Amino acid sequence: MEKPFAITLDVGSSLANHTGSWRTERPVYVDRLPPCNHACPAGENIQAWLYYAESGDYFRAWKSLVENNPLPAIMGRVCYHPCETGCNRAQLDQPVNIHAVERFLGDEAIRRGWQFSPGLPTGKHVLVVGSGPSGLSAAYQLARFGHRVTIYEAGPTAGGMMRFGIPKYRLPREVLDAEIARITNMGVTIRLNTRVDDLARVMQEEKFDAVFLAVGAHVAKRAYIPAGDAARILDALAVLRSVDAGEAPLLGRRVLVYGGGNTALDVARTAKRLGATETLIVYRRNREKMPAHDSEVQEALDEGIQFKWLSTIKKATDTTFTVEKMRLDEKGFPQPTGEFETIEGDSLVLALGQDVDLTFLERVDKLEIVDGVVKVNPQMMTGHPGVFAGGDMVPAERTVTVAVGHGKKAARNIDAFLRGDVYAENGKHELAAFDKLNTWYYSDAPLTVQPLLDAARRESTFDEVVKGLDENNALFEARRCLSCGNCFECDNCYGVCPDNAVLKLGPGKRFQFNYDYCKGCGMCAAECPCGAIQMVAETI
Amino acid sequence: MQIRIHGRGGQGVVSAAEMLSIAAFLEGRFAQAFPSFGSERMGAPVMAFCRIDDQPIRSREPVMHPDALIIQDPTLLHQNSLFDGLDESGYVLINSTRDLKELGIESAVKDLPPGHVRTVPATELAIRYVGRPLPNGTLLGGFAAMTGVLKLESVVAAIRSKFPGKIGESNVAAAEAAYELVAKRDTREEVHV
Amino acid sequence: MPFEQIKFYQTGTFTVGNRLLDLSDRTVQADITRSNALNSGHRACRGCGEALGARYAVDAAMRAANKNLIAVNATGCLEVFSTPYPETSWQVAWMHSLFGNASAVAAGVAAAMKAKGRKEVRVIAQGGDGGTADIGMGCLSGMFERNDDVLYICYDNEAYMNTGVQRSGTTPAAARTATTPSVGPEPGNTFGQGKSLPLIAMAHGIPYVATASVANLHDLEFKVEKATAIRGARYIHVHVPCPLGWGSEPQDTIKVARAAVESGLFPLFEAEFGDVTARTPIRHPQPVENYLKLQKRFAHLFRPVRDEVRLTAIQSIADRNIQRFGLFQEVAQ
Amino acid sequence: MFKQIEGSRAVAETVALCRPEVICAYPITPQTHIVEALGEMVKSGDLAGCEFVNVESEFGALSVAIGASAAGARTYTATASQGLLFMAEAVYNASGLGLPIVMTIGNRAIGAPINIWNDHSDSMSMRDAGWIQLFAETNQEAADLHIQAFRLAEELSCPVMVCMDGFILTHAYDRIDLATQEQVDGWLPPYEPQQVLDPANPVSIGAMVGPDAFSEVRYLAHHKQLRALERIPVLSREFHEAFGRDSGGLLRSYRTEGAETVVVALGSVNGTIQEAVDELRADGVPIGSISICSYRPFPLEEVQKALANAKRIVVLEKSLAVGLGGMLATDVQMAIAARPRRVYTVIAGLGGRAITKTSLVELFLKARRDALESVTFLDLNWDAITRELARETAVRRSGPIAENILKDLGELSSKIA
Repeated sequence: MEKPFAITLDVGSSLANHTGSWRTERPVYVDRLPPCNHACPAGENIQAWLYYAESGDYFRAWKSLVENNPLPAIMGRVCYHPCETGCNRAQLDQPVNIHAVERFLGDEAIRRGWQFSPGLPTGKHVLVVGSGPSGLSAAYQLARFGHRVTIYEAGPTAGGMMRFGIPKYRLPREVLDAEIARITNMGVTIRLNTRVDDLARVMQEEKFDAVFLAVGAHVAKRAYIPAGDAARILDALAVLRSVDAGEAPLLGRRVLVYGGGNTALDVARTAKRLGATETLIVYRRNREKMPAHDSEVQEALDEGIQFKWLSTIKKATDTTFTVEKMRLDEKGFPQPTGEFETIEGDSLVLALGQDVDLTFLERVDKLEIVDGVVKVNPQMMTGHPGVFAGGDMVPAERTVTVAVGHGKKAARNIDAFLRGDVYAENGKHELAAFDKLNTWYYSDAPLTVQPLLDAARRESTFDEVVKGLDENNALFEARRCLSCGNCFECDNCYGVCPDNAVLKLGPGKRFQFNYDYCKGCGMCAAECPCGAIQMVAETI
Repeated sequence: MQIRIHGRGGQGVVSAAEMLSIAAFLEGRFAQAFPSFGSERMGAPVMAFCRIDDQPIRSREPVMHPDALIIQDPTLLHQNSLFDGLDESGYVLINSTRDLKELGIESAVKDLPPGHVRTVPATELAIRYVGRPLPNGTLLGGFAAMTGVLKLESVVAAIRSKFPGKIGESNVAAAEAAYELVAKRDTREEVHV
Repeated sequence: MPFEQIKFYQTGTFTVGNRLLDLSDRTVQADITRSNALNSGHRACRGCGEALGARYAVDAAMRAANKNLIAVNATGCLEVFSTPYPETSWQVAWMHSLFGNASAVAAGVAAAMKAKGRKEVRVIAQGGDGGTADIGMGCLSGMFERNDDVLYICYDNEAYMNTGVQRSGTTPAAARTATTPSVGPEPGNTFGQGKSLPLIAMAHGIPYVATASVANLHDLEFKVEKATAIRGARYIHVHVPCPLGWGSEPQDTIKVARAAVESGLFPLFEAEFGDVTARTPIRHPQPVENYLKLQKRFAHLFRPVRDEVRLTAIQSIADRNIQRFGLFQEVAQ
Repeated sequence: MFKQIEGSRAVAETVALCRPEVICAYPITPQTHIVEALGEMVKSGDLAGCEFVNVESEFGALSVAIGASAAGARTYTATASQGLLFMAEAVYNASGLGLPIVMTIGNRAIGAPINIWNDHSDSMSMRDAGWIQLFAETNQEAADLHIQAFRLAEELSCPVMVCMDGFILTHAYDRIDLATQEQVDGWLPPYEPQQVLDPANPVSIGAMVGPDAFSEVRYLAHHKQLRALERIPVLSREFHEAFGRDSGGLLRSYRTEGAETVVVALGSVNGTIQEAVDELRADGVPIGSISICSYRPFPLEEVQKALANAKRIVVLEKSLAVGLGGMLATDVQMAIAARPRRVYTVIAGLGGRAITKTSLVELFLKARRDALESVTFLDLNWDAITRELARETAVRRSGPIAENILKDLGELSSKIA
């Protein structure tokens, strides 16, 4: 039709009018650092693997997870999950049950037999001393770089503290074995019963290009307690180790445990399972000051473990123990009160922490020892070039998660060292704090609590106490993730732009701003649920 | 003296023209201010005009041959027709933190006399003094300094009469700051350097 | 709840799109091939709620009508910013006649389509609150009463924005406009004035009446698509904040609309043949102050001193809506 | 075939033959009978494929018509007087958008004082609205003009008003030769819109046009009317060939050969004028008359030709340009501007006052003696006026003029009695 002049117009002709010039601020897509990732000592990219998990793509989720941690099934069980403490969702209802999803992925991987593949061989050979979490983590990462890795393990089995320190009911051995096997399957050699007593010599004779030390801390701290000959006083690690070896140490009916760390709880709960009728944890400070994690204290209480707070053990006979009451001074330190009482008991287990056995390092020059641990630089390298260290033997919190993080970090630095280079950490993004989110778009979805093994069965057996999530729950949990600071392609920006200035690039490709038309109103940023858009001022 | 002000809806282009005319009136001269009427929106390009003379002004045509251009928004610089009809000895005042080279308009203004083309970071100043990105009042200070057609006092008085109270005072402060900036001949802003 | 709660999906359940849902379950706005009925380059202000609401509504109608859509527009912002010669932003067959006659013109289009037996073509009329509630009231009522086959969509920004923010019949109590300035003993719009278009529409006993907001896209789309499928006269009243006229920040347009809904000041409901048949419950209740504080047009309620009396009065308006429409009831699963 | 029927009925049946697709109706005397008849035909099914919309106002009526026409339907409505004024905004809009709507005006006065009887004030008020305005002299022509109006409107994409005098024509029973469906179908092709609202081929109709293009749009509207000046005579000729009747055209001259005095008028009054002309011609008075059918566009050239030999011109108008005199007279003066002659404006028949042959003969003789005022009011009751004026000068609050005059007339008649 020949249209009447001016009054009748062809559709869409305003595309010629580039209203982008009206803008004083421009939106840009950003990736902010989710608090979970920020809080993870192993440096896991949690939000990333939850993203895959929530779409049911468990393999990619697992792949993404093991980028940073080769032991998800273990970690999902024993990690004290600082990620969940940091989780923004806690401010809506409860944090995402991250460790449970991690455990689900780990178990799924074991069930389906998913494996790791090593990198192209570099010809370099690295010695790892100790097959605990940090040793295994380092070995795995080094193998992915293509380096040949040999682990020297002093003990008869691999796993270090994960095996000797953590009871079965928290970490079933088949899970531990499966995840270690997956690492050896990629070509990592573990030489058991091989104690390194002179590192200098080993390095020289066996021509390793680099070394990672991760021997852990196995020497039990002692406390001087005057005791009669008949008094049974054992140390916690010994008890746990013998239980793991299938022996049943004689603890008697009434067991006292001395200490307030996780080991104290582990051994107390183990004693219960070995048949003790009364298990009493004696600790010199109160519950708030106790280093053990609250979840475990709670589980212990549920199992009928008793606690004696603000008490120190002064004297032991074969059936009695003298305890002094303490009080906390204003600094929170326990001070003696001079009041004493006597408790009946058949045995006392000391769980006062562990020291590192450093004798094998004596002849390594330039390697510094400070307060019983090995000093390392930010690259995890000791004073001796090419010798790195991590885990419980360096200054840090002593958890499996921290150890795995050390292993990864050390491996990256060892790899750089082997290339005559220094590993450069890529800068961290700005933190995706809660105030960056627009949470209206998330529906309320409270946490699904993992089913607990009923107390009755716990007391008598070493069955795993905390059960895993089934697939549905795991999916549900994964989908509770707010995807803080990272676009999850919800289409909000694409939808709410009054000027259609957002281009949708298709699944997995996210979006792009069309600055020809964007007037810079900022609605996309305001309505982005996860805070993945930032407004930046235009220069005038 | 004919002035054409270019800006965007919401930047106070029209009030700028009005304030110029008030300033001229306060100096006992004849002035006329009017907008280019339209149903334009916040952010859309708009124009306003001001005539200053010593006799009564009769013409009602839009300013076709300005003696001065005030560009409130540098994003308008590259729309063709912006410099249309500008007198070869005319003035151009641009609201920008950048210089002419960065703005890429050197060639467009190369024939104008030295010192007749200046940039002043009016939006920046406005945000600092007024707390809002409204460059109009601020620019008038710069205009007074650049052209000398109006005294700063009259511009200041005009701003006060248009915006009594706090906003007025903060605008005055911004205008005076702009005046200073332009008055001390920052060579960076010179045309022929 | 007028739109089905998406089951077993948390991450961004209420967002525009949802990568884990079937395309058919996502909103039109999530569709990479959406019609963009109102395309880029229009001259609406930054953060214009009406531009947003119009694209939401017309895109949804386009999907429901399988693109067989004709739109008639009343004079007003929407018309002026979308079709200044030589450019139009519309991707649909669109017509503008006058300020007060959009409903009648649409009725004419519908009559023509009926005469030509083109049943597949759906007709919508759209306008602002002025063109609908005030000057267009006569034609609108006629269109309703004749039950013409037209869906009328009113984008309510509560004043005459195109002419510079003057009071309309839907301007809320206490709101400052150019003709109800915030001066004198009773600043802003007088209490006890104004009208409810949805209730007036319902009084005609037409097949479908609904209220919607740019704050709840799923709800708005559901209603437009449902309405498009019905024959006869239908009316949808969409709440669209105007940053310029309300003195709100451009990026807050949806936030403001949401506060209106969740405070109860703008109830979301549906009515069929004159009776309320459904309401959209408030998910996260807010006090009216959250809404009022975002807008300079209500600033005089807080400065120089808090106007407790009128703040209470406004809160009670919201409470009455909540009670009247049962906006706190649980989401029916 | 011939029928003795009411003018409104004749128009209704003819409109029906034009196969309209949408008809909007709102009652106002004196056009009501037309839409009533059409409504009945649609309801009964005699007029198929047509939507009959009972609207809520004249503003609504033309608005519905605008929508229907823009959607490609042949559209018709009718109104009068206050109704036309109430739809004024839409009247301009329809022509501005170039929508070929055909609307009958049953010409009627405009209040206050309210008055339902005939004069031309209503259509005159819309003479510059961009519509084509055709004035019917007889009911036969009124009927025929509607057939031509649809064709003209649709050829040019321009709305057309067919103006017929209220009551005088609308309510008069006459002998009408009604066209047949075959004739109309053969002469009036189906509507092919120049622009249409079609989802398959979308456009935006009714854009806002600024200073940069508005004058051009307006000129094009004017140009459209100039094209109409060419098309109207052609269609009238073609209509004659097809229907065997003279109807329409720009204007018709009656016994103007050798006429020194020529009377110009619009609409039905021309019949009475021609009677007066015959009587005077019989007495050897050289007088003739011109009936203008196309008032908008105004046929300047043809009027100038038709008046070439006239010595004086009497323009008889059924409307008053208050404060000036005549509207038609002004246009006629423009037509003869090149060779000015004496033009007498006569305002007659306002609000339905009867125009009699006797008064006209008397008037024309006076004109021949050049004894007329340049603006003359036919058959004005000067007693009533002088008394009212006197009262106004005496008493400030003298009350409503109309009532006062009616009172006087009462006294007057009682005196007579």
